[in-house]
Amino acid sequence: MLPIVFEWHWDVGHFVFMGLFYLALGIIGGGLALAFKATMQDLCSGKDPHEHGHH
Amino acid sequence: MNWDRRAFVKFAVGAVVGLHASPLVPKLMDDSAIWTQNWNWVPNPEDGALAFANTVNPATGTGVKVCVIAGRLKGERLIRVEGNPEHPTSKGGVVPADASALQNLYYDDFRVKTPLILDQRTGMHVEASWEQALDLVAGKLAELHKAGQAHTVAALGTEAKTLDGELLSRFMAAYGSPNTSFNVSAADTLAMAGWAMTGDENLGFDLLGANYVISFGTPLLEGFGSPVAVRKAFAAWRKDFKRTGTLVQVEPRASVTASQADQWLACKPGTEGAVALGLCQVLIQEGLYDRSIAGAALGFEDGDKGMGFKTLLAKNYSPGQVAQISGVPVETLITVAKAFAKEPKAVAVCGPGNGGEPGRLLDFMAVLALNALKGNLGKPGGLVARQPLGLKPLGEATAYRGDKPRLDGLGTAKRPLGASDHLSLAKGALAGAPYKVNLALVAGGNPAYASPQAGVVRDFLKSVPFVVAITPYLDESSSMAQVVLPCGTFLESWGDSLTPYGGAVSEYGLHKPLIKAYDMVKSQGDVILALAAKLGGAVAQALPFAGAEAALKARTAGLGELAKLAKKSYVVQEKPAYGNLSFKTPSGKLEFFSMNLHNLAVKLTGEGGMGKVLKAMGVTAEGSAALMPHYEPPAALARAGHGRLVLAAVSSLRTPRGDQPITPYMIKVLDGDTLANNDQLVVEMNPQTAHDLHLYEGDLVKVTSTAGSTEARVHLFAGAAPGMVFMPVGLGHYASQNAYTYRRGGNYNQVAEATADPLSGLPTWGLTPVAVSKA
Amino acid sequence: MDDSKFWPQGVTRCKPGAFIAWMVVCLGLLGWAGLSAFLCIFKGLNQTNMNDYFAFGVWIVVDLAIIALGAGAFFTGFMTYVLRRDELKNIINAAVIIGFICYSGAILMLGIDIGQPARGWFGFWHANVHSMLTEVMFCITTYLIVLIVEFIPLILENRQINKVPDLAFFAHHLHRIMIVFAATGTFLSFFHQGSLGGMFGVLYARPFAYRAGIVIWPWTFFLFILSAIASGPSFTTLIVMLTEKVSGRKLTTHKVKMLMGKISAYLLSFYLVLKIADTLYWANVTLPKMGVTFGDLYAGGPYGTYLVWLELGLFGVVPALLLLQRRVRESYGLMALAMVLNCCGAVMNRFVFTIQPLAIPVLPFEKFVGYLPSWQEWGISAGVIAYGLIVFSLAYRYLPVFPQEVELNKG
Amino acid sequence: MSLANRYSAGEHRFGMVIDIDKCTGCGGCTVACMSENNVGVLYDETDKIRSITWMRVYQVDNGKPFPETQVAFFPRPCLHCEGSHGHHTPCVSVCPATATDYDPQTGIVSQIPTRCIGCRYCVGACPYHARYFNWFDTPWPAGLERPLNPAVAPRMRGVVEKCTFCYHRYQRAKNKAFLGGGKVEEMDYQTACTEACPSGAITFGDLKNPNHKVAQLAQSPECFRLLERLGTNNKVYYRTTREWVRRLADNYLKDEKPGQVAAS
Amino acid sequence: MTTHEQGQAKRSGADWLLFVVGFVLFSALGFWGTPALLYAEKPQPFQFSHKVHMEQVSEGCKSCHSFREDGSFTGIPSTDKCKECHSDSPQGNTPQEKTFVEEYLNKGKPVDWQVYSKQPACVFFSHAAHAENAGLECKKCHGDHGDSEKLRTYQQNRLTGYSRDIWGWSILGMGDPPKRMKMDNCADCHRANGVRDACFVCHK
Repeated sequence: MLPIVFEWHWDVGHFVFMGLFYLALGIIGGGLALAFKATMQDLCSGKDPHEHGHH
Repeated sequence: MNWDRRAFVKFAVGAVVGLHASPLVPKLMDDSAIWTQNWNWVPNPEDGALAFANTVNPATGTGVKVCVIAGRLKGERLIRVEGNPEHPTSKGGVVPADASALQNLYYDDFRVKTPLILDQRTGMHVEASWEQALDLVAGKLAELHKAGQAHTVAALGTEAKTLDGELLSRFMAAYGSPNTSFNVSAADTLAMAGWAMTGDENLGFDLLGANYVISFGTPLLEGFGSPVAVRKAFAAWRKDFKRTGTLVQVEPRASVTASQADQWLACKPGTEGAVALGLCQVLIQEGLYDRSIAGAALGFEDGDKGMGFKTLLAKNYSPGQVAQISGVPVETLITVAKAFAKEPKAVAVCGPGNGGEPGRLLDFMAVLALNALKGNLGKPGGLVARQPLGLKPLGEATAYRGDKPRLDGLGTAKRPLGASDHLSLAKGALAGAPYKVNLALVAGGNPAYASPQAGVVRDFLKSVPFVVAITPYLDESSSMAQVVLPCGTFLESWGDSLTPYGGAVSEYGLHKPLIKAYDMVKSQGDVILALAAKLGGAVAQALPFAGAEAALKARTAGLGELAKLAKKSYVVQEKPAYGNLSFKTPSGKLEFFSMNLHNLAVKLTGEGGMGKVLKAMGVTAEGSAALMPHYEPPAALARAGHGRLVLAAVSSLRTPRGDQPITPYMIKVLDGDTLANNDQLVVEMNPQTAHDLHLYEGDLVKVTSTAGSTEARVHLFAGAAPGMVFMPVGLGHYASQNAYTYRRGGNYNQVAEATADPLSGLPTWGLTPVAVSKA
Repeated sequence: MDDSKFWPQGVTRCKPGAFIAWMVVCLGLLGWAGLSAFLCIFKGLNQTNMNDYFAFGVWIVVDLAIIALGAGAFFTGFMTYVLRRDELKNIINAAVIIGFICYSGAILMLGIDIGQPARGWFGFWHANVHSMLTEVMFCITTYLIVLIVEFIPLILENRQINKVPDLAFFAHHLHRIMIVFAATGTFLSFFHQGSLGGMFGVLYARPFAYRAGIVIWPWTFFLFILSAIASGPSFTTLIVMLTEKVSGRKLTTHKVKMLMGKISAYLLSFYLVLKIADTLYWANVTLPKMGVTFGDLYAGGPYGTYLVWLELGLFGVVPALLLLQRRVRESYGLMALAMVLNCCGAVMNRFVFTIQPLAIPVLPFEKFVGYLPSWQEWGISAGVIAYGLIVFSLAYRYLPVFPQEVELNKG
Repeated sequence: MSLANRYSAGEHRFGMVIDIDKCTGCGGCTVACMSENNVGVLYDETDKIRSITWMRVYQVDNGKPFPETQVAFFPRPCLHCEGSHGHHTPCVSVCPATATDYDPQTGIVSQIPTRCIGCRYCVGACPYHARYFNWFDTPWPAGLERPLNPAVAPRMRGVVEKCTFCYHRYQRAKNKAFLGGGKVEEMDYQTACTEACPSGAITFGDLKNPNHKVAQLAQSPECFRLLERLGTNNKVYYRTTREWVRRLADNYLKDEKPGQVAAS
Repeated sequence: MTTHEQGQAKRSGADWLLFVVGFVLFSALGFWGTPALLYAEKPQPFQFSHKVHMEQVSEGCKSCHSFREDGSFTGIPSTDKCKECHSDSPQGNTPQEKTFVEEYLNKGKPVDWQVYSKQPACVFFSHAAHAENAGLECKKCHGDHGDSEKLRTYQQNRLTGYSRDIWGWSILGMGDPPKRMKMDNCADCHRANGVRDACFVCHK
């Protein structure tokens, strides 16, 4: 899974497979971080959590 | 900042995230995975220095190398049995009984590790010291001897001519009992046939030298002689993808031998002898027989004893008649006979039956006659006589000197010929005529399970007040013993083995203790000798050896130094002793009409009563034919029919022969057509026969004979002769402490009925009329 | 005991007593599964009736089936967030929950199905990227994370939880970027649905399963995706319908359901055309090269040709034709029937690909052996269903799953 | 295609030739293999579909009525497929955890039970049933653990195992060669089954080494492989002169004849 | 916006500090506790100085840790091997030697050493391939164990039974032999030296 693991090879298979995997993880992680950051900003700015109305 | 619920939740979340940021989780994940790789209930064998030791497996005759590993902490242990490529006849390679021998050696629950004495109150065996156990047995023997009841002691050994057998025979004779019996084998029959016709009791078949072999009803590839050695000959006929040898198999089932043979003559059960005679007749009528020896043999032409063999054949065994008897087509008989005659190195082979039975003497004589007519006596690739190896006797000959008759009737008019066997002994003892047995000494084997009609022997042992078993295993026989004395397997004790059945060269195998698996276990010879020493007197005098090793040393004095011999583990003659046979017959030549048999009958009854004696011996033929090779329909067949089928055995190297316990690995390699799900025995039937009985694949049936019965699942096999039912041997242990083999299938020996073979008087149990009904 | 303050705003739910009784029933099933799981983990997989001939059993069938049926989540998400079909927002929450249940259930089940659960992570750490199963493992795990992320805002919208400002903000912001997750989920799902098909299509030494394909993907790769997205929306709609029937409340407009039905109809039709073409190619080109005929593989017994007619006919062409018709979709009952048939088709397809390739011997001298699952195997399977029922029941009771519910049940 | 060209580049391609016409089905190879490789015995071994026998001997018959019936035996170790492009065996390509691989140097398909997670995908992928799952913990009742071979690690339940062509023997032979400075010769590395077979039906060696007997025998037109048409490209050759036996080694359409169809 | 709500919102931001405190505290606990709880210390039967022995022998490590003729490696020498030099009375005057001679040598009992570098059953390690064929020094993997004056504490993983040397002394699992002897370490060296890396090279 990681380049430090025995099974890792620097070949196309790993590049594509793991590349896409880490891309997906990155997107999920990034999205979560973004939402987290925005939450913190909103909290500090003292907005009303319910003013966005219903989704 | 208040320490309220929300604050705590944040702290807790921080703690959880923090813990996960430490190595704890990945470390525990890794370690739990490693834990599953090293479960402490999965053994981890210790490494060490490897070494190999030679020995010979007496059960199979295979020369083997045993791999010994010496671990630093746990010491030496045996880890593998391999074939010994240097052994002159087996030349490397093993059969399942060899390769799994360590399972019998090392299975604690199955082994007798200390002397055991039966506690009468609890009915359980209790561990005892050697001193206690030997004192008890010797005391009992001394008591009986003192009371003049020495002859009421019976001993049941395994093989008469081995060291253990000789020691046992000497012990019994010196002690004063005529009742020593051993396992019967085809070697006894072959010796009788040789004695009757050529005067040689040590005939062998030069399979390795032959390139055309006809095997008459014997499982050449499934348990004949030394199975590994036989395979070496077979492999030579198929060397490097070329067929340089031809094998013809005569038997009623598409066995492995029949299938691997170049030609299979599917005959009716028990008619193999007739086929041999039919081939003899073709050789003669086509003029293809040897004239110098066979043509000049006693009883070939008509003479003063009556009709000669030639006339007998012409009269009774023309191809047409034989085809009628055996079901083998006339043309087949003729082509096979011609091919047999044409090949320079051709041999006809007879041997044990599929159930391990000793074969029928008249069939053996027919096969000998065929070889004689072929003219291969003493020739390469023919029938040869082995030269003795020169083993020294253990002392002056000792024979029973008392006046009590043997319980098995051996040597009387009822059974003039023949070797001893457990069944006859048991029958005699059970009949109580002329006396009962007070003490039985079971030495080395497991007759309660393995002897023919094992139920009778079991009943006999049950009836004996005091049974002593010398055995490595907690099996059917030792479970019935008052005293069990532990002896070692061939891997942990001194002992020897002789030429396997049918061998063309004389062999001697020697086994020595390779490991001390259990502290108190001794060689079987040691036990007998220790008993002899305890008894003292004549017995001790007859057996003046410190132990089995010393006895072996005396026995092999002519073969060289024991230590060297033991290291090599075998003595095998380089090549068969070619040249004509000895012809130590009364006439000094080959005899189709056996003068030896004639003289014996005359001695017992006088010329006039001969017919009566022969009748009593089960020979129905009249006149000179009675003492010549001829065909007698097996008695069992007469009682078959009328809804009864004929039971025969299936032999296989995946099941053991004789006394040898089946090993866990052997049980494992049995296919579903031998042992079905839930450990049920499987019997084979021809689909048509099954159909006639309204039986289908997998049906549970009961196979019943007059001797006993067993349950089995039906397996339809087109290769089984119609009207027959085929049952595997070597299964169905019912009283063993071996969790792998206990109650696996049923025991063929409990169902098969033993009848006296015409002329030889030996029990034979190859064919049994049985009723097969849905269970 | 009153839990009404946890209910979503403006709706009513059944009495706590009835709900508890229902939960007890589900927990009973879960208990059966728990016992089975305990036995399988501590005594080993000898507790199942699987064997060396049936290396995969009912568990894998259930796994594959629920993952296929759970495909409603990703495809509805894709339609809602990426293609902006706003009317589907009324059913997307249910789809996400069902997806979550199916995927988490499947992963739990796989954890028991493997012989060494403690080493399960080797599949990730020491991954063999050439194995379709590796792709499946990576994708379903990652997609489960996506589903959790999609499920979280819904949980945070619970009336009580939503009062916490941190969580309310968080839920809101997650919602805002849901398109990112939905797109990621679509990508991941696409691949693992395909890889599940690929798992069998690549078995080139198993004529029954093997399919030709392009580059590294056998045709089953694409067929599995299609059959999953064809049946997923149907399954989601069916669950909504079932919830409506059980609760006696209207949860979405029929229009939404009809749209789901239409999606299923077109996808199923497309799938069937390709599937039939694939089957014909396989039977007439692929198999003869291996020395096998179609007839050999459906030689009778439990695996006769009737399976083909069932899968492609009754559970394929019939629901496709039904769903394609507006009149059928307009009828609540008929649409439900067609959707049931459609889902059966997907389950059947997964069964046929999992069990039958193993059941048909390849060596001419091999014997045919039978397989029936043990009670432990049924236990785990039932447990996954019970788990789903519990999660969905709880979600329905306490979370605002159906935006239209308040509106539709006024008065 | 010539023998050596069937396989990818790499120093050795160890393989076997098994002469079915010599095999008498005695089971010596199976038992020797089990004893060499620490394959245990379950208390119920009649359940053959859960029984582990790396070297399994299949009995087949010609299906003809009495008295034309014949039986024959197919001893079946792991056939060590190579598949296409050098390593695409049915099993190696599917293992998610890299618990099995194709050794490019020897052509041996490994199986590492301690790495195996027990998903059994490889068991399903192998058409020869050469792969076995440990459904049970093997019992080693008191004493029976003593003959275990330290050169082979005993397995735990829940993992897959299979024949390794006695790779540990190759390792041992190499050790000896390292110390003695020699090479591993043909007879230095022989599998336990090959040595055990009393009729010499099995020949083992390097198919790429023209001096090895196995390479010479495998060229024979009487040799064929099991399910060759599937393209498993394995390294165990069988040999028979009997048409009906050969026909059982692969699937054929009605009008096809063995030896006349190419691998797909 | 009410003051109440405002206060709540502000406070929320502030008490994330508690999160940080929890994080730091517990990750520290994890770093300390993982090895402390997981590893048990096991005593060696008695002390042993490699250094003293190395001074007495002529062929270095091989004097006692030798190869057998078949190329296999003896590993820990047997008591018989010790007997080649030791007689039945101690040669030196250390209590350890006395223990050894009396308890082990004279009784013919093998010494149950805890072996630092003991690999699990699934590992095939060929000393011949490394020390003979590749000509590696013992030190390469065993470090200066051969020069040590006493045996260091042996730590055993409670869960796996492995020596601590396998996972390595760094709890993060980092480092090279002799500080760490996991598969990656073998593989790193193999790859660096172009040695093939099929499973069966090192597994059995």
